[in-house]
This record gives sequence, structure tokens and C-alpha cells, in this order.
Amino acid sequence: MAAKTMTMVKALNAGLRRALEADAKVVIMGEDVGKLGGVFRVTDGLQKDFGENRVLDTPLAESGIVGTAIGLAIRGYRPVCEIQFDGFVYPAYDQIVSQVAKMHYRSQGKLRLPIVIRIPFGGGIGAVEHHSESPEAYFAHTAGLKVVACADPAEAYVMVQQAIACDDPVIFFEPKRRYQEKGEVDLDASLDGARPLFASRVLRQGTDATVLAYGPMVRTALEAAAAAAEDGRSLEIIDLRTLSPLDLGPAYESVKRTGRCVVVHEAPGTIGLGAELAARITEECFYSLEAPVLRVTGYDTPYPTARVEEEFLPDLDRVLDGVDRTFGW
Amino acid sequence: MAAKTMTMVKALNAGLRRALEADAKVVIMGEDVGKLGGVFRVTDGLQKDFGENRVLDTPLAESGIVGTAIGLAIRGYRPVCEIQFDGFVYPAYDQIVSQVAKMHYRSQGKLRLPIVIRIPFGGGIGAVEHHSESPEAYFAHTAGLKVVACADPAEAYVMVQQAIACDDPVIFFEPKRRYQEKGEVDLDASLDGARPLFASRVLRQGTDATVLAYGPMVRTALEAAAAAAEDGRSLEIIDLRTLSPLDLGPAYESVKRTGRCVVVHEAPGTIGLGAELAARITEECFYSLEAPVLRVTGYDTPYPTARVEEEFLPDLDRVLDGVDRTFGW
Amino acid sequence: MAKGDRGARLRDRRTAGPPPAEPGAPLGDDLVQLLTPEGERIDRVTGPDGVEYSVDFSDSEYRGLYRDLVVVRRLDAESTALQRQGELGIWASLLGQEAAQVGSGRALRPQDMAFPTYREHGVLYCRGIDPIMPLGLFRGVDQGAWDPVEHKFNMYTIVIGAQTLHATGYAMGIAMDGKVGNSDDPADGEAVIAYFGDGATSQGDVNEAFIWSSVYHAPIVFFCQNNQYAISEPIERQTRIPLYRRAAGFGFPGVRVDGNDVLATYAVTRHALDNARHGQGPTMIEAHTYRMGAHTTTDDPTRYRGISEVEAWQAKDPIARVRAFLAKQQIADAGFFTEVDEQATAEAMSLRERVLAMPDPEPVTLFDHVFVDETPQIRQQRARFVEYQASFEGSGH
Amino acid sequence: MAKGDRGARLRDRRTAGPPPAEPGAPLGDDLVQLLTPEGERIDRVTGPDGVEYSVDFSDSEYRGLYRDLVVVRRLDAESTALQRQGELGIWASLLGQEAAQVGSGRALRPQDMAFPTYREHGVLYCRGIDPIMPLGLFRGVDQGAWDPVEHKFNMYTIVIGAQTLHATGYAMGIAMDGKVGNSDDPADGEAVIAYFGDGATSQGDVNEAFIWSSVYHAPIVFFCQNNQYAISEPIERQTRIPLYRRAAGFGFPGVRVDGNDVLATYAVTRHALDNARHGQGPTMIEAHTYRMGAHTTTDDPTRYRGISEVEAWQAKDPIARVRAFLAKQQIADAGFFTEVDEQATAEAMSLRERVLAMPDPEPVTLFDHVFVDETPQIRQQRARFVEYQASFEGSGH
Ligand SMILES: Cc1ncc(C[n+]2csc(CCOP(=O)(O)OP(=O)(O)O)c2C)c(N)n1
Ligand SMILES: Cc1ncc(C[n+]2csc(CCOP(=O)(O)OP(=O)(O)O)c2C)c(N)n1
Ligand SMILES: [Mg+2]
Ligand SMILES: [Mg+2]
Repeated sequence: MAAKTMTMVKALNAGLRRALEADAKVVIMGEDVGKLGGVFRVTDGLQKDFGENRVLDTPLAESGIVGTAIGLAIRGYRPVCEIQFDGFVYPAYDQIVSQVAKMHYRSQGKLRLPIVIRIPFGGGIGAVEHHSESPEAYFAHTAGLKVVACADPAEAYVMVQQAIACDDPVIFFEPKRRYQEKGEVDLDASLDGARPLFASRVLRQGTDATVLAYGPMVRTALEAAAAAAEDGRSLEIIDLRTLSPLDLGPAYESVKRTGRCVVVHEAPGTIGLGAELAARITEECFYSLEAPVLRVTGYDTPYPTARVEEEFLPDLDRVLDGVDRTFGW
Repeated sequence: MAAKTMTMVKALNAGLRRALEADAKVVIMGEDVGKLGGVFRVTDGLQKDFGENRVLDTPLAESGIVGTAIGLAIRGYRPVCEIQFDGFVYPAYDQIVSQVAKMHYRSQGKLRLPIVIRIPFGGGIGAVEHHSESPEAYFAHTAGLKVVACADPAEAYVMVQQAIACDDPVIFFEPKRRYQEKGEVDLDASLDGARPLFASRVLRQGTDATVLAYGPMVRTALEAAAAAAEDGRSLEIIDLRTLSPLDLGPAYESVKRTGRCVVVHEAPGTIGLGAELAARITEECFYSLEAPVLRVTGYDTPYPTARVEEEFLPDLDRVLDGVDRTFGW
Repeated sequence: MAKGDRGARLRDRRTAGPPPAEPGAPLGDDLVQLLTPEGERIDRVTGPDGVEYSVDFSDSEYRGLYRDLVVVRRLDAESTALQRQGELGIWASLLGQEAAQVGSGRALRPQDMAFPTYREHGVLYCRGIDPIMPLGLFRGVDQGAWDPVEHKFNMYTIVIGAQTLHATGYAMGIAMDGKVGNSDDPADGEAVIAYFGDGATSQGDVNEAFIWSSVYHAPIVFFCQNNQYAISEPIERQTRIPLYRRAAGFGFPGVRVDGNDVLATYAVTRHALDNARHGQGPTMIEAHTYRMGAHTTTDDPTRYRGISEVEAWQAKDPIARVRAFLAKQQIADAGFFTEVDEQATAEAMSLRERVLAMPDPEPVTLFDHVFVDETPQIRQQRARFVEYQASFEGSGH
Repeated sequence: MAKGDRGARLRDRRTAGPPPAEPGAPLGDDLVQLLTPEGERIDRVTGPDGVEYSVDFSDSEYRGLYRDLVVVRRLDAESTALQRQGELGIWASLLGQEAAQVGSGRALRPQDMAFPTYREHGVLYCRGIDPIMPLGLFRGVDQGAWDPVEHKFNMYTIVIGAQTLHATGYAMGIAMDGKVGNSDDPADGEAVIAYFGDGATSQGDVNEAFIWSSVYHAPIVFFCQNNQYAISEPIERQTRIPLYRRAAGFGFPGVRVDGNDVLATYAVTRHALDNARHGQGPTMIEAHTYRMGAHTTTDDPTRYRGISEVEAWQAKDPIARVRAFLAKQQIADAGFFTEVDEQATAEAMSLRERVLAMPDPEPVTLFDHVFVDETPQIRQQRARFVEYQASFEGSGH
């Protein structure tokens, strides 16, 4: 077994490489993904090894990237599009919500669009505007799309391969602030034995309150749990992994035990994922809840300038504050 | 007083006319809004009376419409953009969420973008695909935008003028299935005395359960209340009017009395407005709720073909079923 | 800067609106035509692209084109009638655009792939597809529901311009598959045709499709039916110069053809498609034509255009000129024309019958095919829906 | 179809990729140049648009342009240094593009409005704006925060191409205000300049801006700095032919100017702007230049381009040629050059000092200016934030 310690960027790169090897129909396309290997180097070396017909440096236009990916998919390809930063996916929004999400449905199943759209998302990297957005709710609200977010290198490695193997379109969110964090990755891991792509996972068991997170906030939630443990409070941490469809079985089970739930994400709170999670958990666990499900999220402002972003983003303290508030209800 | 019975289309037309008269900086722009008067005739006769410099038939591209509206706003104009149908707003999505929503913030208040984007929305008119969407959550989740929906002619007449007078960008949703329904409109009504744009209203008082709705579902909710009354059940109906910011004071007050709440909209349920309403009401009224806030919404499928749309859309029966379920909890 | 006619120029400038444009200029030297409105054959003509165009049809092929034209017009008229009678929710008529569609549709080779808008019923017919296929969409019983790959004809696309990028991606795939430029054999090599309207040329997507196609040298023909209107807006709202000239700025040829001339349209399209399949890259064709009817059955064109304009185009009718040509050249006789009309009527009646018989979908099918791999969420919503529906049973609801 | 060199053509076709293109072709007849890299003045030159270009500067004006060039390069270098030292989060250097920016920036008249990308520090300087203005954005203490109308210089726009539509709308507003085409007086009439890169030309928005401007005959100049790269992608990934030719397809003139020649850039831009203000509609200018440095400070250009290419462009340096010209013509002496360097250093040092002194924003300000008319929701979130922050006070947190 080839378990190696590597960054999420390297793990994604290895996952993409394996997908390119596994299926000749897989093509990677996007801005700067070829010679440069992507601005984050996720596709580093892939064009060199697989050629310009498999890894395409495209003209600079996101609607064009996704629109031509649709055509390639109709032709039988499995395009993996890279959107350079979260804030630049919007020019492709029409192609994604009106075409990618709907063509299988409109064709009554005759057309399949196995397209993956990779989006580095979230803040915390000190970037300028449009480089730290969390647009996942825009996609998870859209019927016909599947939406996932990975949280660590091992997960990234497997999930990106699963997303490419999936016959439905997948919006694949990568927590860019975690790109350089390292973890153990089993490069020989078979996809067969792996946890399904559209399943959540309990990352840490606990008894006092349940914390739901995904993407970049998973680590934050784990840190909060460690800190809480020192204070004698036991938090159960669930990594959602799949944002659409949601897989809330483990969350329901957990909240029914703990009676308290806090949901964490970077995106603004209003009509974010957290709203849906709160609504569903309340429906399912109504008689178990000791307090309403509370949300610890970004504020309802545009993403602020870098020097104050740490105040905008949920951190360990704000997660603990949220937990405290459920206890003080 | 010039109270007249008229359709919502005519009321909107009268409201736009008054806005054009009141402020020479108001310009109307969109596809077919000039000579044709819009595909729904909302702008009928306005180009004839105000000229081609005030009512612009634009090239066929929504990003262009909104993008140039931004430039006109920087120049001091107050553009009112018409998007022909809900499903065609997505090509303009980037300009709306990355530019319209953020420029005031980015400029620290130095720039104002008093832009109104009118969108006929929702289903129930037997149209082909892309003509029956309910994209309001995409906008209400976006910080920096204000979002409203009108429900009847009198409201439409006043609200469209208020939106144009508002110094912030407003996404103005018009329930197209209600366009031809008639109501009393006071054409002399002064804006000063009017209910503020960003306020909800209690449309019918009741004691057993609270129903929240907006746009096309307001009438449906009222019909449900009438039917429920026959069965001896008293529903309080609240028309949200403003989707962002939300004005939930009246809803909280109501739910604290009734203990039960049902939220109704056409858009798919997952991460729709209803999720946010459920989450907030649960937070605010936790100890008053006899049952979780329930949602009666479109399903998590693409908008279906016309011949089955009535099954997709919430109707009187489904609202009552939702109410029943809160009683059966 | 010339200082000559200053007074006149100053007057012009003061109007904020644009000075007179010429995008709709009807018959210039730049228009490829092989059959005049009067039915005169022009043997060969050199296009603005320097290519010499001609056709070499047998009599029976000429008759076949006439047959196509008449049938697609008749089927279209039937669909309009069906809409009027409430059997279709809406209909987008091709009236006036028959030659543009038949000419280009017949120019396709079997292996070619077409990406239509919502108006290409004539192209669909020429692909040998049952004309009932798209009617489910207009009736509201489905949203297309056919297999684009099987029919080599994509589903109709309503979002203006979106399909041009799909077409481009598909054409890139042809090149990636090595199915372009391998020989001069027309049976070897595939090409794509993307249909769009004059209004569509203003969409960013269409221009991005031009860029992608040019950069990747994709085997694609951009076929723009300039029917002079985007709903109510005349072509001047989209462009100041003839549309076909747009192409040169993107690095590939543009040709303007008389879109009411089925022969010229065929010649130009076939040439462009074969060029594409042989590795010469994209071409844009502007088929200069006219939407004789309303935009769709919900539209009222009297609000925005005069009868005299429509009449002027009536004189350029795409079918009358072929009929005149066939008669004058004695390629067809009265018996033939009658037979064609009868065939057209028969096809129309068959269409009508089958449309009337189209069943409404079962409501529960609205949950089908959201995904290839259905989610538990959809399964649950379907189950609840079934249960809810069942709760009304027997209640007379 | 020519059947001549079939073998060669077949070989070409088989590669799915595009055959050799010429978009980056450096010095063709179509390039307007008034000052050679060696510092030779060309008196007048006729552009591909048929216009004769020349400049008529006094010695002191020539010296002024040199001063601008040197200062903006020096300020840019200082900003790069500040980024390296951690004082800026990122920096987008204009190195190599000084002439394109100073030439066009000085061509603007006071009443004109500019819409920059994120790289137009040189234009900003020429507008008389304090160069510190955009540094808040790069430092991360604000997101622009200036008044575009007051400075006649829009905020920097990072979303590629979006600003070209804003510029077009503003230009439409000028026309609607009757501020175009009223006389030949250059002080009368306003014009807009929209900056964008070679990569940006692929965005739908930019092409829509071309369409809108053409249709509305808007007083706008599209100024494309073709610096040969969009991050790592060479110009061949965006176009097959020279970019300036894109304009003709939209119905307005396109000109390619040597963007490393401040004189030619000035002449071409001024002509286009005056044309625009006098009611002649839009022009596209392609300033042919080179990004000598990295895309931004986070980029590593050695991954995608060779040193020899960079060296070839080094020989076309925009400043060296002006200096050579000034010296040869004895318009300036050693003392002048020294003085300019000193001024540049002084301005750079002042910039540095003031950047270091830029305070971080108060966290609570993140709630400010979401709306003109603040919502109760924002007020409540701010209040809770303040309360939450206060809860840490004294806790040493
Ligand atoms: C993105 C988008 N915006 C608006 C519409 C509404 N709409 C439908 S057809 C049409 C006009 C299309 O004109 P053109 O491209 O010339 O095609 P034609 O209908 O004339 O064949 C418009 C504006 C749409 N379908 N899609
Ligand atoms: C819509 C969008 N997509 C992607 C990016 C990321 N990005 C920033 S600069 C850039 C390259 C721009 O190239 P060009 O237009 O040539 O301008 P230059 O940087 O060379 O001045 C890219 C892809 C972006 N800012 N906006
Ligand atoms: Mg048209
Ligand atoms: Mg560039």
C-alpha cells in the first residue's frame, strides 16, 4: 500500500492523473490548466504526460468552458472543467443551471452529461475580491446538479475520482485554504471499497452537541471539538461531504442523541446550506431538540477585504460560541 | 381619488409611467420593451410617449442589459431592466452578483447603483421550459441585493415605483401567472403614505396556524385560508413582500400566537426561501412551536413540462395538507 | 479628420441614436444567389469569400427539394392550426424560412450533427426524422425527450445562443476523435452545423463559440438565419453591418446567402460543411431570409411591422421561385405539383392525428430522470407524492 | 477547392489542433509606429484604418512623457518590492506596458472617463490621481473604495471583461445627455476609454460591449493591451488572427498600435477619443506590447515562457527608446535624466512610506456600506458582532 503524506493539491493531482489513466474519454479543460498546471498547480504535469488533447488550455471565458464541455459530453467525453476561482464561475452560471442541470431531465434520460466542474472555494487566503466566495448554495438549490465538497487530502484523492466516474454532473468544491495542508493518502485505494461519494461521515463522536460542517470548516469544527473537550464538553463532528443530495441520516441520529446542533459554513447565512440543514433537522428531530439548530456562518455582507476576513469567517471561537448558545437557550 | 379596477400588467405599466414622469433619469431597457411594449405588455406605450432615449429596445443579451445598466447608473441614471422571463436572467448572473451587488460596498459607499431588475417569475401559465422558473433564492442569498415580490395589482403599482425610487439595487419579481388578474388600484396613491417596500403584511388574521407566502402563492394561500375557514380552521396569512431583507416581525408575532407555521413557494424546497424562514422562525419562536415549520414547495426536480406543472406547483390542497400535517405532528 | 461637410456631420451627430445602418440591406453584391425570385437559374456565382458556388442537381433532385419545401410548410401550417385549436401550447413557425432550412438540412451528410434552436422543424424533417418528434415540447407533454446522438440532431434549445457552444464542443470532440481532415472523401470526416438567429448573434455565448471554434479549428458551420427580427426587434437593434462580416473578425470566412434560395443555401452549406470535415475549420453562413409569420403563436407582429414590408418579402417566396423554375424548365408538371400537395396534406393529417393522440404524461413521471443515479431525496419526494395523490382517491377530488 | 498541394494539406489536417496562426505576429505593416525601438522618430504613418497619424509635441511635452514613463515604472517596482516584503497581498505589475498606459492615459481629456482592469496604474497616474489610491486593494485594507465619478476613473475590475459593459453603458449615458457630437471643439463632448487585456477578448461580455457600442453608436474607445499573455496562456489560445481585426466585424474601426511606442499610442488614442466625442462612434485599439514580468506576484512565468522571448522584447523597451530619442535630439541632457530618476525615487519613497502607514480597517467596518439604506438585518448582525467582540475583552484573547 502506497500511503503517502501529501498536500490536498498533490492528492487532487494524483486523483486526476488516475482518472485520466483509467478512462481515455476523460479530458481536463480550463484556464491555465495545461502548461502552467493551474494557478494552484492541481493539474501540474498532466498536459505534459497526457497531451494537449486531454488537458486543454482554453480561451478565457467560463461560459465557453462549460458550454463546450457539454458538447464534448454529448460526443461521449467526460470533461473535467476547472474554474480558476469561485468568484469566476458566474459567467458560466447559465450554462450550468439551464443546460448542465437540465439536459438529462429534458431528454428523459437519453442524454448523459458526466461533467465535473471543479471550483476552489472559500476564503482565508488573504486574496483580493472575487477570490474567496462560497457559492455552493447557488448550486445545491439547483435541481439536477450533484454538489460535493472535500475536506482533506485523502478524501480529495478519492472523491475527485468518484466525481469523474459519476454519470451525473457534479460540482466539486475544493477548500482552497486547505490546499497546502497535508494528510495521509493511500494512492492504491480502490474506488470500490471507498465510502460512496454521496454520503456524509462522522469524523468525531461526541455526546453533548452535534456540529455539521463541510469543506474548509471541517478542520475548524475538529479544532473546536478538541478545545471543547478540554472544557469537558463532547462535540460530535459530521463532515457533510455531499451538499446535494444531502445525506443527513448520521446527523439525525446524532442530534437525536445530543439534542443540540450547530451548523458551520463560510457562506453568508441567509438561505445558505445552514438554513436547509436547520430546517430538515428540526423537522426530523423536533422532539429531541433542546435548542434550535444554530448557524455559525459568514455574515450577510459581500466578502470583505482581506485584512478583516478572519472576522468574517467562522473560527474555533465562533463555533464554540454557537455551541454555548445552544446550551444557554 | 382615481381608484380603478385593472390587471397587474396595467398597474405595473401605470407605475412605470409615473416613475418615468417623476424622474428624468429613469430609463427602461430590455428586449422588446419598446415598440412591442414587452412580451407581457408591461411597458406598452411607454416608448411612444417617452421616446427611444427613455425606453430602450436592447440587443438580445442579458449580460449586456445589466452590464450597460451599471454604466448608466454610474453616469447618474436609474435604469429599470426587464428580463423577459425568469429563465433568461442567468446570462446576467455574473453582472448581478459580482457587480451590481458589490459595487456600493467595494466603493465604501461612494458609488450608488439604483438599478431595478424586473423579472416575471413562476409557473402555471402552460409555458415551455425556462419560462416558469422561480430563481428568487439565488438573489436573496446574495448579499448586496434587495429582493421583493409583488402579489396583486395595487401592490405592484406602488412597489415598482418604490423600487425605482430606492437607491439600492432591487430585484423585482412579478408573478406572471397573476398578470391578468384584476384588482383595485388607487392611481393617485402617494408613495409617502404607502407601506414601506421592505415590509411584510398580514393579509388575513387567524389563530390556528400561520401561512407565509409571496408573489403568486399569496392568492393560493388566501384561497386555502378561505377553505380552511369552512372547515373551522383559522389561518393567518402573511404576504412577505420583501424576500431580502426579510421582515419577519409580523411572522414571529403570529407564530408565537398560533404555534404552527407553513411556508409556501413554487421554487424547489431545498435551500429555498422556505428553509431560511423555517430556520429563523424556529430560532425566534422555539418554545411556541407545536410542530416544526413545514414547507410546501416545488419539488427538487427541474421545472417539469407544462402538462404536469399543476402537480409540481403548490395549490390550495397542498397548503391545507401542510397545515394538516402541522396539526398531526 | 476631414473637415469638409461639417454642417451635415454635426447634424448627424446630435442624435444620440445611431445614424442609418445597413445591416438589413437586402440584395447586395455580397449575396450568393443561384435562383432568382422569378425562378431564373444563375449558373454559378462567386461569393464574397471568393468561392465559386454552383449546384449540379438531377431533375429528380430538384423535384425532391420542392417536395421538401412544400411539405415542411404544410406541416408548419398544421402545427400553427393545432396551436390555434388548443392542441399545442405554443408554436414557433418557420414560415418563410423553408429554403434556408431545407437547403442547409439537405446539405448535411448522414454523419453530420445538427444543433437547432426551436425553429428548425424543416432541418429536422430533412434529417429524416419524424416531424412529430418536437411536438411534445410545444404541446407541453415533454421537454424534447429525444436522443440527440441517435438522431444526430440535438434537442431544441430555447435559451438563445447556448447551443452554439454545445455545437462547438461537439465539433472539438470530432477533431479529438481524429474524424476530421483525413481525406477528401466526403463520406470521411464529420462536421457540425449550429443554427441560430440574428438576435442570437448578440449573446456572449455565440461570440465565445466563434472564438473557441476558431482557436481549436473545429469542424463547424455557424448557420445564422437572419429572418430580420428577434421577436419585435429589427436587425438594426443587433448590428450595424451585415452579420456575415462578423466572422472575419474571428478569423474564419463568412458568407451571405439568399436564404430564400434553396439552391444557393444548399451549395454554400455543403461547401462549408465539406471544408469543415476536411480540416479547413469553421465558416459562418448568414442566410438572408424573412420570418413571414409571427415570432410564435403568442406574438402579434402588427404591433411592430407594416404590411408593405411583409408583402415585399412575399414576392421573394422560397417555394414560388422553385415552382416557377421547375415549370419553366419542364422539370415538373401539374400532376407532380398536385401529387406533392397531396403528400403534404397526408403528412399533415397524419401529424394532426398523432398529435391529438399524444397522451399526457403521468404526473408521477415528473420525478423521473432528474439524475442517472437517482438520489434518495427524489425517491422520497416521489413516494410522498404518490401517497399524497392516493389520499384523494375515492374522494371525488 | 484547390486540389494542388494535397499531401501537405492532408498532413496538416490530421492534427486536431489548429495549424499555425499569426495572432502574435510582432511587426507587420498593420502596426502604427512613430518611434522605433532605436529611438528614431517616424514623422507620420498611415494606419490600417487609412488614417494618417502623427504627433506634434513640444520639447517639454516630450520630456513630460519620458518623466511619466520613468515614474510609473519606478512606482510599479516599488509596489512589487512592497509585495515581496509582505506589505501588499498581491501586485499586478505593469512592467513593459508603460508606453501603452502613458500614451493612452495622456491622450484622455479631462472630461473623459476611464474604466480600467486591475493593471492600469500608469493610466491612473496620468489622470493626476495619487498612486496610493489603488494600493488599498492590493494591500487588502479595502476593495477600491474610491469615487469613480469624482476621479473619472472607475474602480479596478477583476472579473475579466465586466467593465467593458459598464464603460459602454456610461458612454450611452453621455450620448443620452447630449454630450457628444455637438461641435469639433475637443473640449466639447465626452468620451470613454475601456481597458482590457488580450485574454479578456474571449469573454462574452467584451463582445457584447462591442455590439452595444456599435448599435448605440456610443462614444467609446476599446483599448486592448495585448501583452501576449493571459496568465500563462499565449495569445494563440484566444485568437487566430490579430485582435484589432475583431472590430471590423462589429462595424467599427480597429487599429493596431505599437504599444511600446508612447508617441504612436498617444496619437492613435487621442484620434479615436476625439472621433468618439465628435459622434463618430467606437474604435478598438490593440496596443501590441508585452508583459515583462509575472502576471502577478504569485505567478511564475518561467513555467511557460522562455528567456529568449523576454529578451527579444527587452530590446523593444518603451522607455529606452524615448530616452535615446531625447538624447539624440538633444531634447534632454544627463541632468534631466538624473532629475527624473530622483523624482521617481522620491515618489516611490513617499508611496512606500504611506503604504506602510496604511491602517488596517476596523473589523466592524465590514458591515458598512452593504446598502445605501441599511437593513435591520445588517444592523442586527453588526450589533451582535460588537457584542461578541466585546465578550473577549479583558480575556486576553
Ligand atoms: C437568453 C434568452 N433571452 C431571451 C429569450 C426570449 N426570446 C425567445 S426567442 C427571442 C428572439 C430570438 O431572435 P432570433 O435569435 O433572431 O431568432 P428567431 O426567433 O428570429 O428565429 C427571444 C428574445 C430567450 N429565449 N433566451
Ligand atoms: C471571469 C474571470 N475569469 C478568470 C479570472 C482569473 N484571471 C485573472 S487575470 C487573468 C488573465 C487575464 O489576461 P488578460 O485579459 O490578457 O489581461 P492581463 O492580465 O494580461 O493584463 C485571469 C484568467 C478572472 N479574473 N475573471
Ligand atoms: Mg430572428
Ligand atoms: Mg494579457
